[in-house]
Amino acid sequence: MHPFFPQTSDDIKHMLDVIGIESVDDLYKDVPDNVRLKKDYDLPSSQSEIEIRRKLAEFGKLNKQLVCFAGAGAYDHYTPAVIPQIVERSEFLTSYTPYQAEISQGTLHYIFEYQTMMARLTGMDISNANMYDGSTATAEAALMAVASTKKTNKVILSDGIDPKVKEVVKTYAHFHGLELLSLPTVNGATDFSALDETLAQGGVAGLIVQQPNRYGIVEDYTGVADRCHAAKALLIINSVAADLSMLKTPGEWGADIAVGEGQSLGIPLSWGGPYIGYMCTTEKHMRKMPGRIVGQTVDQDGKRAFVLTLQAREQHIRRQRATSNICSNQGLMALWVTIYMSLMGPQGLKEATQMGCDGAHYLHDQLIATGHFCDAFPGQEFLNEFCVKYDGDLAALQEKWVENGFMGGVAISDDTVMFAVTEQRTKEEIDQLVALIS
Amino acid sequence: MHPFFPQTSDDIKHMLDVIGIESVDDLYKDVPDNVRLKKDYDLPSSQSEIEIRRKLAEFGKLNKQLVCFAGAGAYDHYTPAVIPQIVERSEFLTSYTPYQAEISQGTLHYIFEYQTMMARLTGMDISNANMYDGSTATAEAALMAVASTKKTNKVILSDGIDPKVKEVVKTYAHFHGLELLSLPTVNGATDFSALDETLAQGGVAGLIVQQPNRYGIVEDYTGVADRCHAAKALLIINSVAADLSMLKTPGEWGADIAVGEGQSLGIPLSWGGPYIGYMCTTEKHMRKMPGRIVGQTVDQDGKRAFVLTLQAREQHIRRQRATSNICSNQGLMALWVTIYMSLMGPQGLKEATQMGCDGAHYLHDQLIATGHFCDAFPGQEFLNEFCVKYDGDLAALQEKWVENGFMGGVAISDDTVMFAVTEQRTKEEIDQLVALIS
Amino acid sequence: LYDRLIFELSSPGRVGYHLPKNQFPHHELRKDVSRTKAPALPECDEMTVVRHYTNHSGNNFGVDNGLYPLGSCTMKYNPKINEEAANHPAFVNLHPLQPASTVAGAQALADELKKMLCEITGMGAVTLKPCAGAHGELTGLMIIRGYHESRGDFKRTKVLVPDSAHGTNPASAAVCGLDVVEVKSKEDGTVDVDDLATKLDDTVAAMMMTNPNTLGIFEHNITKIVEMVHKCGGLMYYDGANLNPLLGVCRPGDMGFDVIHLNLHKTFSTPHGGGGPGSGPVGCRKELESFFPTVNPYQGNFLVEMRAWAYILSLGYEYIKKVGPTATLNASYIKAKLQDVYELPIKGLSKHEFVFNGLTDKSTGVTTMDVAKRLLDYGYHAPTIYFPLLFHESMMIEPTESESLESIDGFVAVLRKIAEEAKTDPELVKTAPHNAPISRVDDVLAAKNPVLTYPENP
Amino acid sequence: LYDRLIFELSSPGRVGYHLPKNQFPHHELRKDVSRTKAPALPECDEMTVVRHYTNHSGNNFGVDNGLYPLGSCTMKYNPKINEEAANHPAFVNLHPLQPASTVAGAQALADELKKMLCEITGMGAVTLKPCAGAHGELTGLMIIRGYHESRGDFKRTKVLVPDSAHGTNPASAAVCGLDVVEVKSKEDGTVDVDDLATKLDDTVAAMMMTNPNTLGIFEHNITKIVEMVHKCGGLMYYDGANLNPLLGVCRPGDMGFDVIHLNLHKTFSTPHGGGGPGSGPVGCRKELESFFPTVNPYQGNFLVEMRAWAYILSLGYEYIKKVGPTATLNASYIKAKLQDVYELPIKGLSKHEFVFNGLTDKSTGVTTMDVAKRLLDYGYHAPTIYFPLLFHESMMIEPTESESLESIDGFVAVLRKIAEEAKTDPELVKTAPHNAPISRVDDVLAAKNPVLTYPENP
Repeated sequence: MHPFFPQTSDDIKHMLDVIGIESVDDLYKDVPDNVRLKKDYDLPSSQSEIEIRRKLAEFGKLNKQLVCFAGAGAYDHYTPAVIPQIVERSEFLTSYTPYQAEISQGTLHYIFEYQTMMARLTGMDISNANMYDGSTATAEAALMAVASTKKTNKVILSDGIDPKVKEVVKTYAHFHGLELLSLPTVNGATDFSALDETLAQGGVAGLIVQQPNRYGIVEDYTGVADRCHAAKALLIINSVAADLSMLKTPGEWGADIAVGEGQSLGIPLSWGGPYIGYMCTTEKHMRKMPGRIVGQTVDQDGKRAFVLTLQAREQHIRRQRATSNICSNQGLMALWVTIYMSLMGPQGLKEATQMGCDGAHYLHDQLIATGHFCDAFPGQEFLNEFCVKYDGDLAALQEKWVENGFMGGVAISDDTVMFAVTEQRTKEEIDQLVALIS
Repeated sequence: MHPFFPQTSDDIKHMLDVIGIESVDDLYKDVPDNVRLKKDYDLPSSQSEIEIRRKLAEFGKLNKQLVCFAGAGAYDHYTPAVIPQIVERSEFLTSYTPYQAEISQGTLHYIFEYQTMMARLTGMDISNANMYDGSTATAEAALMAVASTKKTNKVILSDGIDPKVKEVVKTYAHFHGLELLSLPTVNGATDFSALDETLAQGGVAGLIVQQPNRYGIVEDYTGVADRCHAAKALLIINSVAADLSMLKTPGEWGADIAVGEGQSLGIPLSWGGPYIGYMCTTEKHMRKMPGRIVGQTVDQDGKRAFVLTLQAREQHIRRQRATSNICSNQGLMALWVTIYMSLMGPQGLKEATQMGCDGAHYLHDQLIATGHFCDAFPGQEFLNEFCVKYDGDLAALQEKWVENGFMGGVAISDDTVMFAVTEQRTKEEIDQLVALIS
Repeated sequence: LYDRLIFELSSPGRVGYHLPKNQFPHHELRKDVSRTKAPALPECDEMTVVRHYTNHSGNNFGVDNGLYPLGSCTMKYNPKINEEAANHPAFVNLHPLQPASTVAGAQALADELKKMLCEITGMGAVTLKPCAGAHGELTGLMIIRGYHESRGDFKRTKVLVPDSAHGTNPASAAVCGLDVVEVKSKEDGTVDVDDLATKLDDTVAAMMMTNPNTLGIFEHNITKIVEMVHKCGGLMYYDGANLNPLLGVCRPGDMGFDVIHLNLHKTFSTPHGGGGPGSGPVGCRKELESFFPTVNPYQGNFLVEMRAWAYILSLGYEYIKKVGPTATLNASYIKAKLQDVYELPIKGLSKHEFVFNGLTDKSTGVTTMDVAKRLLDYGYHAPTIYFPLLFHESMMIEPTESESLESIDGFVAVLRKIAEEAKTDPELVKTAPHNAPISRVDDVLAAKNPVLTYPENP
Repeated sequence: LYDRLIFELSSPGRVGYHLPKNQFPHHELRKDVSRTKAPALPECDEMTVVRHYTNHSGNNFGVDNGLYPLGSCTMKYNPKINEEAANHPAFVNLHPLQPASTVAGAQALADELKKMLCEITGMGAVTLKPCAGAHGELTGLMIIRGYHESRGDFKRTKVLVPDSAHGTNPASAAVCGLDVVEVKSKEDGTVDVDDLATKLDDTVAAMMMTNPNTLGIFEHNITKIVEMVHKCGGLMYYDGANLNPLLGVCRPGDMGFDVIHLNLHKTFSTPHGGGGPGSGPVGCRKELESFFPTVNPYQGNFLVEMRAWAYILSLGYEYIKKVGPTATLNASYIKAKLQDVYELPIKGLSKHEFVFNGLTDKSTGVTTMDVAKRLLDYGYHAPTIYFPLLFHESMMIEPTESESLESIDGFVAVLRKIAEEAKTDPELVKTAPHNAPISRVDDVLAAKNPVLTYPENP
């Protein structure tokens, strides 16, 4: 017997009797012999919890825990102790997508809160329930822009977009039949001088920019929305969620769609996942938005209640005419970031971001002070992430840092490295990192 | 502001207005100046979660994780993954003693289950809701024996009892005015030949023995209960709870009170606590039992319900005439072991104990085979713990083991060491331990 | 106090966070790129937040609360050792761009999982990148299109999908830029091979199937179908949503499928989390591996993958093979126990799930929706309802292998009781639920007058 | 299915465990020392166990669910960082007998906690061994007796205890072999110094007090009382149950107390766990340290101590001093808001808790018990009731500093509503609760016909 299988031989006997068959195998009589599995799976034998723990410990020892100065889309922010202890409550953890609203108000309630918080954080009107991650959210935004605008199949991508995100957008675009255009960067920041010309080609559904961009640079989008709108194209801004506690919002820049990665809202690094993508937009584009959306309504007694809504957009109703194929998303991670924002509030969110910003500028200055580093993009404003050039063997230096327990940034070329600093990093750690430079 | 204090200055102002005072300090006007604290506490400054985690990590690094071959009352048994995840549910974790039965059925329900399981495990009629640990449970049993028998103030302790337990019993006995007598051991096991003579002194409330005893020896209590009862004394048997899955039970031996440490039922070692003491007895002695007891009853609708009962024994009713002063006990640890027993069942509990028993005998034989160890108590039966004598420098060997990541038993004298083996130990670990002997 | 939104518990100046002192000189961000007004997020003390979400969890129902017979969703037990694995401190703090030498353990675990999934599906390669089933479907179709394109064959833009298919199948095809052509089902619920034949030509990129299909019926013509599609140059796509009943019985690879996605949050016991995070690994024949597209920058939902890894190890080869037969036994038992009072539109063998077309006695006016809502009153989740679209009153029931006989008997008894209530007190059923946290919600109002956020100044 | 006992869910042959294969030769235990029959423990699959306890947790109410104004119990917020600390993997697997060099971190943490507790109480030494408050009381009294005995003074067997004292005080004294002598309270609720004077002689071992006392009133004569007791050679014992309101205001040591116990599960925010594990450290003047008795073989409830350590660090010196005043403010506010409808037997200042003597309007026949049970219907825990024994209808209310103004206002509103209901619909209140998992229990039946275990053959 195994703890996951309650059926005893007596139980099975009884069930077979009721069904009126001799053996469980009779239930598979319709499976042709030629497709049947006639061997044992070539898999490990059944392991007890003691053995699984032992194996996890073994694998775990092969990982090295590093003090993290890397970002590039994933940040080592702090997770309040409250979050995992609530998120792991099995009423949240083991429930399905909230189709049965009457016994899913727990989930629906927090998604509605999440939508509200994300709309407020991005300065947009509305939010969906979440997307897989920042990269697919950006790809879906490109598709949404095309679906929302008439006779278009082109989308402009700034070269300031993280290449990892761009790669995913390219994948979606290719198979969906989208043409991607680009805008170059100058001194690391998007150069909009060719924007009007590019838009003038016609058939452009939207422009996608990233803020802060792939080099950590905070870009200036003054006038960009108007120029897009004049050409009937949408402006899509991809941002690191937590950074919006300080940055001018997509809403303030006049964006039509705000997307990005939500991992920075307290989600552990987790070797890349699960994270959460967000997507917010204006009322105008509400019905073109992909993904789940929760809306407020009432129950039969007139009591406020929440429910999945605008389902006419979705796959289980519209099938191939749906706005997207997304159904299960990163549900529980929405709870994660909702609790994070509830705890941090406007003040905490800003304080944490400012601390990372201040730490990054300190690190930057210390690196420059060594005489071995110089700015990769002089004069550009940055928040908590920046690029510098090294005058020595960068790979060797990074290797040395690893040996000493540090992840010293992400190399973006042979001589250029991007550092990120969060509120988790101390002055002492920064000084140690810098002291290892020779 | 601090996350544990919701009161804003506006809130405080409002509350002061309602109370009709000027400042919070006015609420302490009745505290004489000469007893008031006039300085800041000499304590660390307020630490954030990030800093507390850092400190825990620092302290944590000063601990060494050892493969555990030690027992002597605390055993490295396996904890099923289910247990902490249920026990940490805050409805269980953050509730008080179940005085308000109507909103405490969760707690009352599992204590009733616990009582039933412990009664069945020990072979006794009834159990209380739990005690602090095995040592205080034993001390309370001594007090209970005196209270249950007429004109007595003596209790006999076998020398087979763990000295750590004996020390606590002595403490209680001393202040409660009990006289402790003793029974010697021969070849490590209690020698009952002087029992009748000792009982014949008169005024003896009970005899306490330990099974397996302080050396791991499984003792034979044939006839002991009858001899005690003939002298109107009670027989009290202290056992390691998990071992009762294989051992003849206190009930079968004819004991009046069964007590012991319940840590072996899946509770982590935790550097000594929290653990759980158990106490079971016969119907006859029900009303002399210390501690909380849960009983079955009905609610107003006739529905089965559970409630704290027989409270006439307890301190909040009887004050100085209570059977004990115990009130808060190890509540949540009762849930811990209840889930443990629910998962393990009779089969799993026995399988785990047998595995430790088999592992211990294997280790024993390997040690003897080195030629450097010999039996401390030749010919004695043991379960998962045993004593051997070493022909070299035991302290040096144990130190070597520690350096290599092993806790190689507990030294009980300069040359004698006691090893325990649980289902968590592998053959490979035992072989490594033995290979380090030179 | 406990049915409010977190915004309604907010009070200016309260904080729920605690950060270390800022040790660095202040950097003032340039005004023209700074937000002008702080986001109106809640301001709450820590306990208020804890109570709020703790109490709201009580308005939810999970597998840990009771039987969850959602057809095609495979709501099996989510083992607690999986959670322990996913919370292991040696894995949760790894940055996705850490040097390979520092994440060798995580990589080894992922590789082990891939290998195990290959063996279970009979595929030659697996990618763990997709974050959900639909994401996996899309990835799988991209592989197929990539393959065709690599051969210079750009005319294959058609995807064949049975009319009983999950809604994500056509939707994923559309996102992938493919045209969906529906294939009819026969009366026995299986694919109409004759209809299929009429739709096969050199524009077919692939056919998507799940087998057993959403009616729980094994497509006994599978070998023939595969042959037909392959013959016309199309590839076969297996929707892994219904893989559970095949564990121990047959492998999609052995049936001739070329590409498959799995739902780790169905077949492999990872929790659904109220709608994710799931994980939708995609497997394919070895020769298609080079067409894996980039649909995620990293390894996918790694912590979900850790859970599935723990699950497969827990079962091992000895018990994985019991999953399918036991799930099918449980479902078949329920069907046998209820087919007198609920209408069984398609007789014969079915697997892990089956479909009733509502109550047999239609005279009471009690609908499948009513039955579903009434089930909630008795502490059971509802089945999947109004899907598949083949019947008007579909109730798709999938108990999984995790449920005990007593649990199933309880569910059967309640469904019989509801059938009885439908006759004796239909209003009671039509106005259900009565014991749930709220009564029946007004879906129409929500869609007609969308309120999607809480107003800043309510 | 969900209101059963686990024994009623058991079925022979089911298992909820999974152990590694036994790698060792079999040792057959001698028959004559082996049990003859396996214990009749439940046989359940894992999910059945998980569901059982998950669903039963829903029948409980904790601080995380709502306001818990149990007087003298200090049900404050239990911070989640405490739980994280207590689950830290570097601490949970240490054997209590590991060599000191291998547990230096655990020892350092325990030492740090002791030092902090000394500072907070004004004591010279602390032991962490006692597992609960009553255990601490007993330990403290043992120190006192040990001290007297060390001086050869064996006649001191009397303990003075105010009539308002917690029941554990006399009970602990009795276990310690001491005789309890009650000291009367004056009308203002404080110790009657004149009565005390008549009971002081050279047989007094100690006087036990909590200050503020159980009425929440600060014993303003404390300096005099201490002097009187000390003068006759007795020691002063401080019951730490009511320490919370003094944090930041005064220290027991500074008031002249010689021995004190603390309840980490009250003042220091560790969770009560439905009745433990708590922790009852005992502090004393440095010169009494040598009398610490052995009441626990190890360090006490170490994981509970870790939680208290995390709590004290979270607050630091800056916030610990706000605990007392804020708790007192909250309590005083409730008192002010309700004293028109609930009878306040003792006016004047009170601290963290205060006592009502039931409803002011006694004509309705609604008792304190009824009010308490009706509170449960509204999502609040009841206060401590029928204690202290000084009044017939005692309701002892302690909100703690953790509750927000809104939370407290909600509680006040409900207590006012109940007072109103007592007039308009007394039956409603007398038969409460109506919305709890069960209706009012029959205590008498339980005691009259004790059923303490589930029968093996029901």
